[in-house]
Amino acid sequence: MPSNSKPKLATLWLSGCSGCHMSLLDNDEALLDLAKNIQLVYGPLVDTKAFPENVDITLIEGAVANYEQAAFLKEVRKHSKILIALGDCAVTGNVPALRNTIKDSANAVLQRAFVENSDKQPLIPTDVPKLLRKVYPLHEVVKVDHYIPGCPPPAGNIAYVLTELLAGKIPIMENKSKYG
Amino acid sequence: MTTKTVSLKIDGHDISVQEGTSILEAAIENGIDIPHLCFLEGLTKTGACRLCLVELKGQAKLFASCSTPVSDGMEVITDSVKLKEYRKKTIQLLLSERTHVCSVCVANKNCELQALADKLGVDHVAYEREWTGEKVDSSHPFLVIDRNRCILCTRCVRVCDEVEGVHALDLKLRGKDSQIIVDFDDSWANSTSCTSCRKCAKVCPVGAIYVEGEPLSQTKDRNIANFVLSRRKK
Amino acid sequence: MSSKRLNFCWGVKKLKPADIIHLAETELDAHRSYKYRINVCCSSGCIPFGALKVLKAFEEAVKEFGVQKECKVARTGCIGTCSVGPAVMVEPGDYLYQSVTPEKARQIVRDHVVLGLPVKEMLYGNKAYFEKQHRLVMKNAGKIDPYRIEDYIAAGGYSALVKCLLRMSPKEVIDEVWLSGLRGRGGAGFKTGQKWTFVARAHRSPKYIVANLDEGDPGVFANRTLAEADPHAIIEGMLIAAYATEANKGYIYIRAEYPLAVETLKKALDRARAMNLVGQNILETNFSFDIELRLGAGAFVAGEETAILASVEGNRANPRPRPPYPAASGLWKSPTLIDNVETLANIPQIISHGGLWFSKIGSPTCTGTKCFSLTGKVKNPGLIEIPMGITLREVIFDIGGGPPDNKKFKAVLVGGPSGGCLPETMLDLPIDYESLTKAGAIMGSGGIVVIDEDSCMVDTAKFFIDFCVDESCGKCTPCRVGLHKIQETYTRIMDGEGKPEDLDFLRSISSYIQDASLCGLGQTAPNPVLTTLRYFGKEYNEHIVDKKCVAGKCSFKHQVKEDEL
Amino acid sequence: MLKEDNRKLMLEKAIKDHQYQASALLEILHKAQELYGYLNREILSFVASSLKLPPSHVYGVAAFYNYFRLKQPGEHVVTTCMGTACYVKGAEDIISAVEKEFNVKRGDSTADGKLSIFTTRCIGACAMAPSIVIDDEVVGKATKEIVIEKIKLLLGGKKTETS
Repeated sequence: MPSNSKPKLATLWLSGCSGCHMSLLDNDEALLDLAKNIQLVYGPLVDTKAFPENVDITLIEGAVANYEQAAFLKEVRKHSKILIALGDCAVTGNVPALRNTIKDSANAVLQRAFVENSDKQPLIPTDVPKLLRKVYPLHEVVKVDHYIPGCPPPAGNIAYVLTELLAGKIPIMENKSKYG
Repeated sequence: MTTKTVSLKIDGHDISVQEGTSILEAAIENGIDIPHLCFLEGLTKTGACRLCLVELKGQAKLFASCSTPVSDGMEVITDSVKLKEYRKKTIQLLLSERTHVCSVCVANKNCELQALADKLGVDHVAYEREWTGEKVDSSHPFLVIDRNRCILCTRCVRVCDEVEGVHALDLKLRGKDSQIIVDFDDSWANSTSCTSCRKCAKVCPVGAIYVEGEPLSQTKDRNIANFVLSRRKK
Repeated sequence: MSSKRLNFCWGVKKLKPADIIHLAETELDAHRSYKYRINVCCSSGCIPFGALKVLKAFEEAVKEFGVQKECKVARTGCIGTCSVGPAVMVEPGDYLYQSVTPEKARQIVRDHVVLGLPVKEMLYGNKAYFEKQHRLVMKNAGKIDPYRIEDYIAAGGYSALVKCLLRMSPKEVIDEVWLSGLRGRGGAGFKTGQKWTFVARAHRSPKYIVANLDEGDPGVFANRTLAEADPHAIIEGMLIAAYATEANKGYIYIRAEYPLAVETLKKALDRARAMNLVGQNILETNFSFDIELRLGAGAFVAGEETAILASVEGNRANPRPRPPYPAASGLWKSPTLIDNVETLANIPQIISHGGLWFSKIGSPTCTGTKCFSLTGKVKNPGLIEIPMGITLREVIFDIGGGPPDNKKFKAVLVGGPSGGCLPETMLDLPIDYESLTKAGAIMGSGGIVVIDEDSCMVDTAKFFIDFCVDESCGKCTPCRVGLHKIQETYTRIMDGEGKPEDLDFLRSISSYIQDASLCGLGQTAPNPVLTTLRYFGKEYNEHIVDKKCVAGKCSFKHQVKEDEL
Repeated sequence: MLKEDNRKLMLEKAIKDHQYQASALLEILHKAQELYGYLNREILSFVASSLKLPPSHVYGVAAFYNYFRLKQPGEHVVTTCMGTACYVKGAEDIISAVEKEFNVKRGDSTADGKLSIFTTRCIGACAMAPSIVIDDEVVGKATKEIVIEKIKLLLGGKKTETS
């Protein structure tokens, strides 16, 4: 199959630890089969600057924690046919969203990170993207088509979902999904 | 006392059990799985979580299988499309109600709520989550209660009252504000009635009550109530 | 005074059945000696408007004009016209005076009693208000002094009990109740005869009776009015129920928010006990039954039949799953009969006049009458009693007079917070259990609240959901968490953040809550959501799409989330 | 420990009248609240040991029912009926106005402890909606002007006329 007619896959890394991407890579030799059937057009694993148009499948790791991410996610949604929340941060908010349990968390976390815990020059930097009042899972910001929970999601589940989708089928998560 | 045997059908399987058995117990006895959370063998059946709802042929209403006794000729359906959808909704509501973050929870991989979510394919929670910030009470020498993880199944309240016989735990307030309390809503260390028997931690289906420093796989004991009660002198 | 003499006579000796009949005659003779009787309504509705001062003014005026011998001034319960209180009824002729003040009281005594000229300009002019009503349960309300058991006995009270004790077997009593077709007035409409049969068949002792007076529905005060006006009807009904089901002990569970009703019942019980009508060997027969009051403490869910049991036992009012039904395992796991007080108050008349007589009142499937508190935007709010089967339109427009100030009728809420909101097009619906349920409402414990064009239906539905969220006991997941999710969705819609898919969400979670909840509270709580969506869907769309509220109730202040995302 | 005084004697008597029945817990709590105005830890503890009930049960019951107050209310108490009839007739506007005027939230007391504002679910005076209870007086067909005026009079130390 010529590479330009193969389905386009993008991956995205928002507020998360990159563990989900690691898990994707944990598919080892299965990746080679996957690579035969897709073209990877965007993400931390490739060197593309702008999010391309007409992406078939976008895997997104991480929760939405700042304005920049929210705006970017909305753009990505526009250009993605299928959008998948990858891992607990994207699905539930997970660890990044733990700040939601405290009052005025956007300021509180900056205060803790840059002022309270700083030995020298306690100062909140101005070039940190503005934090949202709350951290959101993806589906509270945009429409999400499929979910692969897990912290990290098992490599096999990622492969399963992608294989099914590439075969034009709908993945079924019963007895498969894996929180935590 | 001789007990009568009752014959019924669960999902098409003919089974017979002793009279007085609940539908859920009959199903468990016969290897049929009906999801449940608040039910625990040996404790009073409260019918609170609504996961074990089943359909009875000829009846429009749904019944909590944990508390509905079997009767002759009963035909039970445990896995209709509607029931599956309702169970998923119930799990999602429980997950959305408080701060449930599996990855940092002491009960990760030892949690009945997590296991059910995985099993039923609850791959996300459609409802906006509440991020409760209740203070964790770790004042007791080794028992900890984190109310942010509590699903109000009241297994702890029941085991404390019915098995340990102390009733150190109960609920305060009501509705979504309900909380497990110790004595007069005291910190656990100040409880005068708690015997530190740790049965509450043994039966907690999630990570709300646990023993500090002990892996939950070791603490949890689903059989404790049944074990104690069946050996208690009548 | 004659009553003092009677108290003296009957206070010392234990009453026997024949004494009741004798007492009724003596008391009636005393009544006949008066040419006029002035009934001053001193119920919770009229007292805040000065009814007690009016009562005093009447007593003084009667003395001042020297007509004590021919005119009796009585303190009574609710006359029914609560919006024009204090209400005063002068007999004979049932002259109803409205908004009476102490000054007016003096004038009424002078003109009406002394000169024989009713004071026309103070009379309640609205004949239609009473025309379509049928006073059966409330027949004594406003006519007898609830503090005087003798008044009740003179009006035929306790004769049904005597009839049971002397001439009927428990089975015959139940047969009569079956024949009457009476159905539970607490809302669900279960056949009373059937319920009694279940309890009677349970061969275990002790057996209990719980009279449910936990009228928690906001906007409903029918049971309170009954207890304040005619407490002995409830007590007699309970006694007959106990006789029929062979119960040993009864509890009247009443809201603490009703101090006057509590007081009235307490006094009534004391008198009945003193007169050998409650307690051991009632009227010197083998029948014993004691009644205790139990005070609620502000929990709507306690009206649910298993929750009320938990509350009577001194616990949190958490419902429990059924089966087992209370008839088999109720209070302290003993067979227990739970009836609404209005149901019980029907019983003495069914026994006196026969089940057949009763079955001819109302509609064939729904016999008898029902008390409703008619409130909200109507010209004549108050306590009404109507035969089953008349239409909502007759109640709202003929009895209630429709909305005041030429406002347009918009909806009627039937059945309390978990009832339904019905539009103009449904007004020709007959009032009976089945018709209301089919339309998405319920009979509930008897509330009809009229809403005019000034109200927003989205806001109204939210009000009820707020109520149910506050009152949910929190035991089962669908009600505790599900209702909260509905509440959040409403808040978003009213803040202008509604999305078209919210409507589907509301529908699907509502049917889940209805099907999956443990008790009646959760099972009916989504009714206002579903009925407003069904009949007033247009308003929801206006809120979500156009961000517009025709009634101008909703603020549409965007929340932070909308701004940041 | 609960102070030895008349109130305690009366509470003890009520408990005795109910023959120390556990099922009379609500009645006893009603009596205690009537005597003390609210239910604090000492009172609950006394009730628990008198009726031989577990502390958590007594606290759980007291905290379940809205009628019982676990915090000391203000000197004057204004309770707005939030029943359906009152709501339809504008009870919400009245309580919001009171909250604003006296800088106090519903369910709470003013900083000086003079005034508490509560809402209740239907006092059954629906035909006179909206109804507000100011201390022991029911104000029917209330408006925010009348209610605020009456509260001001109360706080000013003057007594309002009661009916």
